Amino acid sequence: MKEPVIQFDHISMQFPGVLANDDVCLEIRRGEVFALIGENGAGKSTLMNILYGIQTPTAGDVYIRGKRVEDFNPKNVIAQGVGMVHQHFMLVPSFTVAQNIVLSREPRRHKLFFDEDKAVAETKRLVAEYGLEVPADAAVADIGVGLQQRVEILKALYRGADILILDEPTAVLTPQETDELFEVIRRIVREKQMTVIIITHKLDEVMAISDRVGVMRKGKLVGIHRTSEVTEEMLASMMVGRPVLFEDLERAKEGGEAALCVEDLWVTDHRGLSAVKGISLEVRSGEILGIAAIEGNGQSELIEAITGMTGIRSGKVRVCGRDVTGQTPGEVRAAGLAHVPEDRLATGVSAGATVAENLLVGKQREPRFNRFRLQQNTRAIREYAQTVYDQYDIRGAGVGGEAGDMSGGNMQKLVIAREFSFDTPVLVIAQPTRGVDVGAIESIHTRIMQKRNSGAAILLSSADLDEVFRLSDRIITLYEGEITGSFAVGEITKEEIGLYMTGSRRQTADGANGKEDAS
Amino acid sequence: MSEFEKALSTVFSVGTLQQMLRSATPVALAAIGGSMTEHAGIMNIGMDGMILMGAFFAVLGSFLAQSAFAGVALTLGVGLLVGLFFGLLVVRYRSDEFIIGCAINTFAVGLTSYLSRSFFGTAGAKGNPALPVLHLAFLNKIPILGPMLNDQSLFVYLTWLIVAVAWVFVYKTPYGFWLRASGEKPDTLRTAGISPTKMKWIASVLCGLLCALAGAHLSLGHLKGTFAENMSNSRGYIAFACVIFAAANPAKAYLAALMFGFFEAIGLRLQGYISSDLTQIVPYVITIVMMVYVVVRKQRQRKRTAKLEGPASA
Amino acid sequence: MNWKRNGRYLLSLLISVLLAFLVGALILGITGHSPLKAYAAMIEGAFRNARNRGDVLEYAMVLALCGLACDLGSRVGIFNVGGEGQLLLGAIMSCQVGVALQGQSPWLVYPLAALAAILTGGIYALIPGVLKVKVKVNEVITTIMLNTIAASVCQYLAKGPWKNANKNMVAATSGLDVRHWFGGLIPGSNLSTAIFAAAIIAFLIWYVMQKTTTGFEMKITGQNPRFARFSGMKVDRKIIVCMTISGAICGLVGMFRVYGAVHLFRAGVSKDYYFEGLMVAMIARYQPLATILLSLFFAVLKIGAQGMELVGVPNQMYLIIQTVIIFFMAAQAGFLDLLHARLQKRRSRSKSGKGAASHV
Amino acid sequence: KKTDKNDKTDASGSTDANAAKLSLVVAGRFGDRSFYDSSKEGAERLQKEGLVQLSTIECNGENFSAQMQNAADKANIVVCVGWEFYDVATIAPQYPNVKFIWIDNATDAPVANVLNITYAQNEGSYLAGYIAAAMSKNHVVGAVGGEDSDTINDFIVGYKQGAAEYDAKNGATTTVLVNYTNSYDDPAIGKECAIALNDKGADVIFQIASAAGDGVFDAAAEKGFYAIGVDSDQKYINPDAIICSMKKEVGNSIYDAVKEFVSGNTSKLGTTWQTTLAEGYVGIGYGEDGSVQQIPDEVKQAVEEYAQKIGSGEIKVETTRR
Ligand SMILES: Nc1ncnc2c1ncn2[C@@H]1O[C@H](COP(=O)(O)OP(=O)(O)OP(=O)(O)O)[C@@H](O)[C@H]1O
Ligand SMILES: Nc1ncnc2c1ncn2[C@@H]1O[C@H](COP(=O)(O)OP(=O)(O)OP(=O)(O)O)[C@@H](O)[C@H]1O
Ligand SMILES: [Mg+2]
Ligand SMILES: [Mg+2]
Repeated sequence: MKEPVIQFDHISMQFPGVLANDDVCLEIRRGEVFALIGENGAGKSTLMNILYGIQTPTAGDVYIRGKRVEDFNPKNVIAQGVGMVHQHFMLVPSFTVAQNIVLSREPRRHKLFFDEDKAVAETKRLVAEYGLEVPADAAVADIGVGLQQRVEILKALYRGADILILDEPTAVLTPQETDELFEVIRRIVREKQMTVIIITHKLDEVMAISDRVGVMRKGKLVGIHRTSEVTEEMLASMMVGRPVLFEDLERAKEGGEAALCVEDLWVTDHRGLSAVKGISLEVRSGEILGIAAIEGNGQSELIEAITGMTGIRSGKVRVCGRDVTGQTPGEVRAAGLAHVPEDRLATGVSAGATVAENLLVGKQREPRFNRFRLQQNTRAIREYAQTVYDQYDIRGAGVGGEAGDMSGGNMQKLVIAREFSFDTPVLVIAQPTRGVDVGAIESIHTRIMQKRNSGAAILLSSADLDEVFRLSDRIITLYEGEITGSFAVGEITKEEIGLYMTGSRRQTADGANGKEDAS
Repeated sequence: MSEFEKALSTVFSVGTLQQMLRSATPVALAAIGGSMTEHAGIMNIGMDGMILMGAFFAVLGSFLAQSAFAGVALTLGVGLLVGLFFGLLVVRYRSDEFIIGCAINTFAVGLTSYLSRSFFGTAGAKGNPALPVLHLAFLNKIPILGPMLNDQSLFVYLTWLIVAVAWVFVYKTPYGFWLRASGEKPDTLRTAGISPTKMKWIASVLCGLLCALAGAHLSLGHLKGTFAENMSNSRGYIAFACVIFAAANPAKAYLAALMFGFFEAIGLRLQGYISSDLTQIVPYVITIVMMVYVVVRKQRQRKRTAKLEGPASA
Repeated sequence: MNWKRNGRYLLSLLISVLLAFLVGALILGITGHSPLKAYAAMIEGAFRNARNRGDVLEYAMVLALCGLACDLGSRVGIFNVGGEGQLLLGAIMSCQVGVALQGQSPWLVYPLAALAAILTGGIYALIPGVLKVKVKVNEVITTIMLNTIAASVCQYLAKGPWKNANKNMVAATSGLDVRHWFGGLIPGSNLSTAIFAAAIIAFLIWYVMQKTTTGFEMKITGQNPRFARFSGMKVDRKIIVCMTISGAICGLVGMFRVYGAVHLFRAGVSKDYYFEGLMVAMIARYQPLATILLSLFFAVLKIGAQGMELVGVPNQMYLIIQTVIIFFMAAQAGFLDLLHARLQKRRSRSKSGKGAASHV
Repeated sequence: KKTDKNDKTDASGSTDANAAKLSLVVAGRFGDRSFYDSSKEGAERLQKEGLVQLSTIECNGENFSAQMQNAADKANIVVCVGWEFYDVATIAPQYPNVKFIWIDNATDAPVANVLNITYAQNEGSYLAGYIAAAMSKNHVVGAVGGEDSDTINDFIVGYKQGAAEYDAKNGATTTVLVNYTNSYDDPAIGKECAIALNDKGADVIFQIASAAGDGVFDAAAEKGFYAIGVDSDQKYINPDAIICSMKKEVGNSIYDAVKEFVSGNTSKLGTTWQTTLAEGYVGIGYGEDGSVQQIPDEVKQAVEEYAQKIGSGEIKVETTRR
């Protein structure tokens, strides 16, 4: 057995009201790929943040190569060769790739000035050495998420890391990109003798990449196993603490008539570039149309344009036969559409308002919540909110608590509860289960399917391909703002669809499959 | 010469340009300070008060030690304290920067009038040792530019240096990168092992120092050791507008300040033709117009890009 | 939960006030005044006679309305810093209506003057409102600039075209017909029947903001405009409407000052009163009720400061104490959080620290 | 002191010299080194001589009536300095035992216990204008006013007339230029105004801008032109640049008026005292004895003659007021 490079010795981390890490003891060995899994909020990121020196544990010690960490501070830890790619990228959007990579260890001229040329040269050297291609001069704001992640990894390598922590690195990648990433991981472990700790929610990835796997539940490390000795099912039940059965969802009758129509839609992004280029689609009632696309290929803009959140350059949108092109979200909603937004915190809730108020929004003008059509009927509101709260099994400080204090998964449930409660014929759902744990995913999926079965037309966009495959009746792929393919579920595999998502294959206009794109 | 030509020639003269430089200097100094806080993600509305305090303590130091440089030293010391105080409240205690800014403005009026009564007996002071004016004989040989640049207070020249240093600092040194990162994405900096809070502190202190200099320029550089209550006369707000206008770029902020100085000078020279109450509003109107213009231009650019790659060309 | 939060707020307010007075005492002491005597004079200055008490009420009215106007804007996420200009313009326009209708029935003059005040104040607030919503220009800067512009224009009018014919009035417009003055409630004081109108306005603002569905929508809009738009509210319109109403209220304050206290327009109709109201609103965390109560407190301070002047303390002391209270108020939340976090950390560290030690 | 109280309630109103309480209320604030400071100086002289107990109130541009009443509540004599105190006409009758002095303005109708004191600033400015024109080499003179208002313009019309008189007498053509600072607080802008005038050729500049006017002196010293001070004799501020001052002896007039009151002579109450050149409350000051003098004696002599002509009514100086 190789020597341990990292030791967690009875680590506990107490946040106000939350024990995020509870007496964790763990050793990571040199040259291994260690996977850390667990439900949302299990404490994985916290444990890694402690290792990286961002947080000081309330109890316990960390040893790096046998040396106790005295002062928890990223600077010290970086100096000892630890690098971390965070769940939420830590890049400055307005800086270039090279500037981001060298941040905090800038090459200098005359000791004082930033040496731009050297920064670019260093970047190119790293690119050559690790085979992670990035444009050194581009602003980070202008490159895609996949590239951003490479920048993050290069940043850690630039700082001389030989222990690399990757916190949910694959959440935003296509299968192909994931494969490439894993290839890189294997290579650095093999050739550079690096140690990698990877956090992920995807159990197949754990199986694919890791040597050992640790499972966390509610702050505790409940098990460490050799990956070769476990199965995905075992890991899933270890995580949740009970068996998780993803039963096949029941699918009622076929779709009805088109409830949501989009014709030749063009949308401009904030820089004035076209994000959506002439997309046409139809969603029939009782049908789920899934969008499979890598982040940044126009799916967000498409959804925002349909729901009225951004303007439209040209084209048409019809909801239940009503032309809502270029109308406000309120008008689009009035036509019969509800919307679960991709970014719940920015768009889906008011963090400062109470849970009850968040559930009320959209219905606040209904007579039952008003007295004399003027004053709020607080009792009726509370009673209504409580009913929905219980019905959707939301958990938190109750309907009187502030929405911002809720956990991510429960916040998502709140958004879904509100939007589903409008009972609209059309639903547009983006990232329904991002950052939500296995148990909650199950219940959200069931509810979406219920909606479909009761006749709603659903447009679904998700970064999680499994989810798209599991829920959709039909799938379209988007690449650079254009539809590259349209399939019925079962017509195509996950591996194949990746080719359409990366634009390396596209269907011809009449929908014939599988042609290599000539142009 | 027709009346109109006469008006034109008085309005656009070397004097106009000289005044532009002089009037721009305190505004520019404060605006550079404001650029620092702006980059660090702090909206600093309290510069007017900082300038006022700067002006007062400069005169006080000059009065007590009978030396203008002692005045500058004292006011820099106080500027440091004010910056630290601002940092304490805004950075450490995370108070609303707008509240603190407003309160600093009011506090400065109260404090400086109160103290000036205690030290000088009345609400003002004058005739204290002031900073020297630089006269370079050779400069006058260059037409227009020469006389415009010559015979200015030391701080006018110092400001150029500060603008250059600030610009290099922000855009060409690692520290500038850290400063900007601390405002744009503090977590990035934190995970890189550098404390964004520290950068914010530094920005606050720099702003305090530069506003103090702006005040010192008013009272010791531009004027001859004179302090009057409220003498900052909203220059801090103008500086704030310059910061926003320049997107916190120190060089552009200086240009914005020059523009303000230019319109102030023109306003003064137009007084013979238009009521002085109305000429006074010229710089303020221009500021609003320019701010609208900047935004509208950006939007138009966006539309133009969109048109270029519209459906037809795709 | 609300009680706990309010209790904490009140406590910290109280502590801040006490600390501020302590700081004030320190400064007074250093500069050779007796703090006790000064503060006694302050109390006396505010309450000595009916006239002083009336002035306190009148000033509280001004602060409260200005503060509420600010609350109204911030509730939907727009910061009206331009109230001073709106107030001045409202004052001069309503005054001019009164002057033009000299001799007419007050029942004709009042509505028209109020209309003029509301319109000018409102329109003057509409400009930055529209610029913010439609062009995305920072409203803080535009309103600050617009303040200066309004003040200059008013000065121009008061000294020029609308100047009082009486040569004694150097920079003032013509005066109002005495029959048009709001009834004075206390002889010699500024307090007038305007306070009843102000009370009604204040009640309405409180009611709309705290109790109605409109108020609820305003709150959501202010907290997260994107979310508000997402959920179907007309965000832009709400922001513009609230800003306009905020300006209209400021305009009305101007009218109240003219018809209730000054009876003509001159610069002293307001002297950054809106900024004081704004600071009150900020300390009150934009809560209408707290804004009203704090207005009373600051009015006592301000009118009391006039009393301090009589014992030789420059009334700048008022500005100092006022801002020191604000500093303490603004800092205490962060300070307490920091303290709390540190204490908790220390507690849990010492608790679990033993466990870890025994293991090693 | 018990006696104070007794005296105050004494219906006869006879004033005990030791007990007279004087309250000086100014519309702006002290520190301008001219108008308000001059009034304070006069009041302090009274206090020093034991004639009154002095308290001062600065209104800072607001609450004039309230402050006037606050003063009247506690004092026997209230001196209000500034046009803003026009409410004295309605307030004074409510304090029949208090004597009011209103400085720089006059009630429309006489009020029994108010003495108005006005100053013939236009007449003094006439002399200043004459001097300016006489001292100008470029035949361009300037004035920097605090704001474009009647009070300030009253100085300016006199100033212009005086310059014109010099022209008429000496066959010169002098241009008079005016700039307004629009702020009484900002010396920097005062300085800019003066420099702007100087750029147009003005080499003698009259400041009428309170604290902002300080900047005019700075400009004069720096650019090498002459300045004329206002209200008090400001020569001491910069004897080389300030050639003279148009004195408006607010302090002296207050001193004299109050002294009369205290000595029991209240005959002036209920009238307007228009102080003039002839009485010496308005005039030209050349600084303390022994200070540098730039103005030649013959000019001074001419000024003396004009002062007499104005005093005798032979020359009528224009005014923007009454
Ligand atoms: N700074 C913080 N302050 C308070 N509580 C925190 C903080 N950071 C994390 N927590 C809490 O600690 C717990 C563990 O969080 P952590 O981020 O480690 O979970 P995780 O396992 O990484 O979850 P996910 O899969 O969602 O990333 C959660 O309950 C979280 O709310
Ligand atoms: N920054 C924070 N400060 C204080 N409390 C927090 C913070 N972040 C999260 N919490 C609290 O920690 C709890 C867990 O939060 P977290 O988002 O990690 O939940 P979770 O376990 O991931 O839940 P879910 O699976 O539903 O996403 C919540 O109740 C929340 O109130
Ligand atoms: Mg979570
Ligand atoms: Mg995590």
